[in-house]
Amino acid sequence: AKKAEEKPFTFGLLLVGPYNDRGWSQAHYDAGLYVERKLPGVKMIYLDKVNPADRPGLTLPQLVDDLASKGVRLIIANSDDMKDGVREAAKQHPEITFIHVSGDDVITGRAPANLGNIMGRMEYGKMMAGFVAALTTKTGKIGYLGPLINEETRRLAASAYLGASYAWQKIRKKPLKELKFKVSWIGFWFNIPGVTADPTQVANRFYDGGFDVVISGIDTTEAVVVATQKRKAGREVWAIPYDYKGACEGADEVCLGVPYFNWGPAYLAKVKAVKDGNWKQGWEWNGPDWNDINNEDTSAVGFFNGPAISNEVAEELAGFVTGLATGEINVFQGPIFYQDGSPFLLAGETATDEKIWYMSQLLQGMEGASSPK
Amino acid sequence: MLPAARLGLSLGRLAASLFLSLVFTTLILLIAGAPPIDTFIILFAGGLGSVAKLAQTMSVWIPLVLCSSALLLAFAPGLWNIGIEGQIILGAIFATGFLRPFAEGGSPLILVGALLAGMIGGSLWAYIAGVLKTWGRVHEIFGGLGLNFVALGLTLWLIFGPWRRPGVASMSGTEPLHPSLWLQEFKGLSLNPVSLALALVAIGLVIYLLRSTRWGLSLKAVGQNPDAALLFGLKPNKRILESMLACGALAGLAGALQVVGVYHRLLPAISSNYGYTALLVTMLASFRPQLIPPICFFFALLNVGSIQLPLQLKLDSSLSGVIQGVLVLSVFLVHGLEGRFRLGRKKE
Amino acid sequence: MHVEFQDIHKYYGRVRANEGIDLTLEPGRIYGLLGENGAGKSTLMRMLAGHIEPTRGRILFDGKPSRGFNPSRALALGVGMLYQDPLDFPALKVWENFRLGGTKRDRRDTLSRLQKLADRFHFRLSPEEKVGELTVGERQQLELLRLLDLGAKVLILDEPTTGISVKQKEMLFTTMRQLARDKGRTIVFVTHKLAEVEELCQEVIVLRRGKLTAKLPAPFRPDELIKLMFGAKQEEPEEDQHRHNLVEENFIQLEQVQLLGEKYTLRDVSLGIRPGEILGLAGLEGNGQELLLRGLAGLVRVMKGRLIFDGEEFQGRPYLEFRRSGIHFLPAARLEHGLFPDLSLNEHFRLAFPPHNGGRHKLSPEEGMKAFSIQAKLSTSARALSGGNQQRLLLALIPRQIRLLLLEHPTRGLDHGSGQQVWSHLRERCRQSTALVFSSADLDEIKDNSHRVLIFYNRRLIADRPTFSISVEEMGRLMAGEGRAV
Amino acid sequence: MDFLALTIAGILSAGAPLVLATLGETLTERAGVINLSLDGTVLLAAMTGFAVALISGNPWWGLVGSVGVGVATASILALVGPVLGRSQLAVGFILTLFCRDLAYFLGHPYARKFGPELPVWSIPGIRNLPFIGPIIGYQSPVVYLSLALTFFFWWWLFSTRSGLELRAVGEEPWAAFARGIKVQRLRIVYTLIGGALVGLAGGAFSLAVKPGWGRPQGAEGAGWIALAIVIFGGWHPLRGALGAYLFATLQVLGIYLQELFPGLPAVLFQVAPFPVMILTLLLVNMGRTGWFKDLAFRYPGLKRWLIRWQVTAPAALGLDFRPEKET
Ligand SMILES: Nc1ncnc2c1ncn2[C@@H]1O[C@H](COP(=O)(O)OP(=O)(O)OP(=O)(O)O)[C@@H](O)[C@H]1O
Ligand SMILES: Nc1ncnc2c1ncn2[C@@H]1O[C@H](COP(=O)(O)OP(=O)(O)OP(=O)(O)O)[C@@H](O)[C@H]1O
Ligand SMILES: [Mg+2]
Ligand SMILES: [Mg+2]
Repeated sequence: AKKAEEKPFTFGLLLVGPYNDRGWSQAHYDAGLYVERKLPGVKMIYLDKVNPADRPGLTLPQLVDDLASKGVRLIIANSDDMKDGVREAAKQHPEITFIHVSGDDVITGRAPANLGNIMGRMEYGKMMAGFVAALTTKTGKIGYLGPLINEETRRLAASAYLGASYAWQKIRKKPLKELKFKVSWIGFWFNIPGVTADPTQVANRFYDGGFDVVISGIDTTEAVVVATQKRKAGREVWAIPYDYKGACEGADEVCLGVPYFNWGPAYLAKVKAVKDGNWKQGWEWNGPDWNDINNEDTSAVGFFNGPAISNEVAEELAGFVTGLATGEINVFQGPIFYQDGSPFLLAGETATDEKIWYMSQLLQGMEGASSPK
Repeated sequence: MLPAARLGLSLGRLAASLFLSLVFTTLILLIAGAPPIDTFIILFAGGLGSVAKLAQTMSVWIPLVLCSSALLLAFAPGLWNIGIEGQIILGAIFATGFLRPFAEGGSPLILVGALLAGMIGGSLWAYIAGVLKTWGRVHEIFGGLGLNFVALGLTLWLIFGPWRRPGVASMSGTEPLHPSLWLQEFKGLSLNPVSLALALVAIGLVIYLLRSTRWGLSLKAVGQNPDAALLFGLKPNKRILESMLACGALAGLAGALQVVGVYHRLLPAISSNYGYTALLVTMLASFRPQLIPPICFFFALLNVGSIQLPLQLKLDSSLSGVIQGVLVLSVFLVHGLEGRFRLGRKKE
Repeated sequence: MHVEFQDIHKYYGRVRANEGIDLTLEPGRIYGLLGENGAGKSTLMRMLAGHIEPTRGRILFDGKPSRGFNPSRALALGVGMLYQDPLDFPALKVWENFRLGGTKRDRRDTLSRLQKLADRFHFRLSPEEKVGELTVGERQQLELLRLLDLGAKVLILDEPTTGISVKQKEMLFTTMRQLARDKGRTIVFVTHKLAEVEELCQEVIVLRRGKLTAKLPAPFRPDELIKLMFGAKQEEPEEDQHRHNLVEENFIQLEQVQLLGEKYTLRDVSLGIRPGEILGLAGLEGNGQELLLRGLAGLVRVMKGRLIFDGEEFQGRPYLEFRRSGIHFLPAARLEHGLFPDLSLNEHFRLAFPPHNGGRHKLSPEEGMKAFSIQAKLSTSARALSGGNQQRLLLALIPRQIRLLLLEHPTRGLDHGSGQQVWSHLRERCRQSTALVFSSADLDEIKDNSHRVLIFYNRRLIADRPTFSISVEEMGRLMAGEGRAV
Repeated sequence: MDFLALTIAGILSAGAPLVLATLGETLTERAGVINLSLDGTVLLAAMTGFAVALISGNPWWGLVGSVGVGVATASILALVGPVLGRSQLAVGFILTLFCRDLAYFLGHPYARKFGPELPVWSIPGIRNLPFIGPIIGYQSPVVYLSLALTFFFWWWLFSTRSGLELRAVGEEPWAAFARGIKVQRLRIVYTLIGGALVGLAGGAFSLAVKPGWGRPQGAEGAGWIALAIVIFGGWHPLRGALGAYLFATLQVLGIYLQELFPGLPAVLFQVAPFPVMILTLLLVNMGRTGWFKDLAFRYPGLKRWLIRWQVTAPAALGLDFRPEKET
């Protein structure tokens, strides 16, 4: 232990995508930089594109061995896909603390003692995205560009829908059946030619079919890119990207805003805890700082207003955020039904974290598949 | 030509090719703004630096050798079996399918069945490409390539559909196999002796088949001249199908070993592009079996070493593929220039 | 134009196609170039046309040497050549062929020019047809028109009369004379046929085994020319075949057979073959003899009719069954279709004689090499063999007990001696009652070696005659579609 | 109606890079050279196009860069293949893998960056027409280019003298040589021109159809499809372009069908173009097989129906040509 203190504290970051993907992975990478900035002397070693498609032949435990040999004391892995690998590696390296982002091993009790989970409550961000979309749309048709189907993606799509239906009914005072909300899953977090549906084509299909706002649930920016092209061809359309604060860049005409993750505060806390030796295993689901959802030092989730958002909508959004903050507004309030008509929340019931986390279907009123075929 | 002179010539060729590829690679590195010498050091240390890394390199060497041996069989009758990727995948699918009923584990003997199932899967896929070629005149490049995508689609459908893990469905693949169905590794190393032995047997077997059996000879004859082979009664179509079956079986074995020996589950990227890399290997070896093991080792080294590039230099690890490509291109260039030079000299 | 060959040598490996040729061609004259098959006529002319380069020596045009000579330079200088084997574009249309490499014109002018020229010679060519669908003769006609259109100062015609009718030949000769006399063109007319040379040429050049043996002005003495072409009197072919006793019954019978080939169909062939019999197939390329050989070998489908072998119907059976029954086929393009270029002789023997049939074919590779006097080592690759050795290898690879041997151009590309050797081997096999069917472009070879002649025209078998009852001239007429079959 | 028009517009746009690549390869193969490197070249050209556009701030320079990459790759192929006489297939395949990896390696710093894009052109007079307007009224320049080039090369190949020479070289190089045509030079020139078009296809991807660079870009696999379309198109520019649009339709349709048949595995529709590729190749090649000939003999109707699909490759495709061989 003494020896370790002499060396600078290093932590490892395993990113599923490229560190500069302007999406999920870059948000994590930036958080790593944030920690380095806040804690001088702490060093990050990151390894990006940690997925079998990009790193053929290499398994996660092998990469962890590699990081271990460089003396890291904490490893943060940022993908759902790494669940088994992280667990296996954690068992092999009890001397290292592991944080698996988006995982649930701690809840399910499968996690060894040196493995914790964190996640951000993106549900709020998605609600805001849906809210803005519903207030902006002129055709009443909102498209949701979904990645693959799992609990996380279902609950995020559902949150967007609930935000949209709130805006539609409460602000625009229109009947819910006039709002069309359709989810198209491409099959993965980003396009893999010949394997996933091409997100460019899916976005095109939305816009050509009269959907004028597309909310992106995938890691890449096809939705804003296609929207910009449609704008240039004289069409009035918008898009809402995902994950990363800077995702609106270059899409001034169409970007309504972006719900994003801000991992910095959580990372900082974990690094400090491990460094000081007082880390405790836990499953954390961090929400926004309701005082200022865009506060870099405190808020885990934010919504950045895009250049294309109108002032009225921005104002309404501010009100919505306040409502969420005070608890006046809770869109997860019954009665809410699953797509097949079975109840998700009974009348008057509010959802528990666990109920939201393990959402098993899309909601009634949303179009699109609830489970993969 | 005297053996010594011939050896000298091939060494000269090798040196020229290596030099050329070094120049090209350095150029590319400079374009990318990377320090060439450090890059090379990191690349090699990354694959050789320690026993663990060497073991990792060997674990990549195994599927490469299997696939390259497989390709030697396909190249003998002149087949461009690009479909080998799909054949690896089918091997993995069949092996996984075979092991699914044993979720609670079982005796290691079951693994024999899984490996055989993998070989059958690979053969099946190769056979389809072969039939398309012999009975439909669809060139094996296109037949094979199309089947590669279909195989990948099949894997994804299985992973996200019927074989999905309870709760999650993701690129991380199917539920891991029961640990009793994992091939035992050398202690503390990611390398297992069974796979290693099988790879050695495979290359040995292929050398024997091609050098010493009439079957191997007739494959070569079909490749040299299908018309004459027909006249000789060698049944070219049947030979083509046989060679595809054999090639597919070895590729399928490689796929099955990836499942039971490396990943312990079915993944979308289970083939790791080893099939394509093996195509480069065989071309670099000019289809000479004895060169396969060393070239595979070098390529595996690059693959494993390149993992260090993003870690230490923020470079993309596709550099390994770039170097492999440059190397093969250089060899072709040197051979071509040499041929040209000789022709020119003859004319004088 | 004044053309001078200086010490021209052309070697193909060790084949000396041309050796030390010195020759001058004057404008306004028609030269006949004579020589037996393989004497080097085409080779010499192809060098003049820039198509190939001499190994040594040079060609002067109006006293100026031409460096880096190639067809486009030759065309620019005004050398045009009609190649012996049509060198054109089967996949392209007639008018496109005419246009290629010719004068720059638009489509309409091209068509009308083609029409005018064709009318002059009474050639019937439809401009929109694909050249691949024409007969060899028609293709030569087209080439000829193209060359005339080019207005070449030196016009080389390599055996132009093989595919045209007698009347058309007369027209052609008239034009040649005109061109030479009125326009001062140099014309080189390559042929084996003495009569044509006598009719047309003012001077004759004779090649023999690659060397220039004579350059004589008209009038010519035929017996002298023959001596110059063939050297000392040719040894007479063994005359035994006419006396050969063919008492046995037909063992192969074709009844109204229709064969479907890659490019065309051969219809209504009826035929019987007896053991020990030698059948020569004559016909211009593409008229059916190739299909018959392959049909008999089981390589081409019999679509209609019956093919009876030893009393059994064989149509529709796979090739291997034909082969097992003792039918063996050797293609003309030996290296392209018959051998494995990079495999060694030993490997060829291993492939041809599977060990499990050991009892039947006892010949070891070493014995085979000796029996057929193949001059090479067992480890030599087939590619490195000379033409003669390749043919001898193919013969050595034929199993011993063979009932029917099918040969395509058995001596093509062989020198005289090798050809004789091949034939003495083949005749020996026939004496052991193997039947033999062969095709050849050399009518003399057919006349000299076969018992019966089958003649093909227009994708039909039009004549089946005992050899003694037909002359070479008559064969030629029948092949060209003139005269009635009997 | 509008939706249909917009969908057709989408197909024209999605098909544009495929059309360009198909045209390029058609020219190259017409000259007797197979450039198998398409899939990699398209990617490397896409990356370079995007990077150049980003650095220069001008998408047109990017397009120039893409064309440059296409020409560069083609010249390696021409050097090692036709000039030095090594196997064209082998070199092409190596280049495929090499260019792909090089694109990912050198493109690393530009991945997922926001960069310039080609403008959308709107054509006065057309853009306001009903139905036609939405289809070709507003399109990227590469779409107009792909349409124009299709018709241009069709005319050029079959109605001009140089087009005739190109076909001649791919059919019978020796005969062409005998007529004074510079065979080797034409082969190289058309390999390079073909490469330029393939490069253009890459640029069309990264600067217009799927703007941006990343791994994957989204252009992966397109080169292979284009190679197959060349065969399907019988080495004919119009038929090739038609094939390209058919495949684009298939891709677009896949997304509709996926929604229409939610019961079927989604991945089926993504993979579908590849089996369709195999089937079309089967359709156009089957006519040369023995069993098919038997069948056609028995059922002449079948033959008549299928005969129009049959294609023949340029006779000298992939063969080595060198005058020196004769000496
Ligand atoms: N491509 C080659 N590579 C190696 N050796 C060759 C090659 N071509 C020819 N040879 C050698 O040259 C020898 C003579 O060849 P050539 O064709 O000149 O023989 P030839 O005198 O015409 O005999 P034949 O009468 O049998 O045709 C061959 O037997 C072979 O040993
Ligand atoms: N490309 C070639 N490669 C090898 N040998 C060749 C080639 N072309 C010609 N020869 C050989 O050169 C010799 C002369 O051939 P050439 O074609 O000039 O004869 P020819 O007098 O025109 O005969 P024919 O009357 O049969 O046309 C022959 O032995 C032939 O086999
Ligand atoms: Mg000749
Ligand atoms: Mg010879």
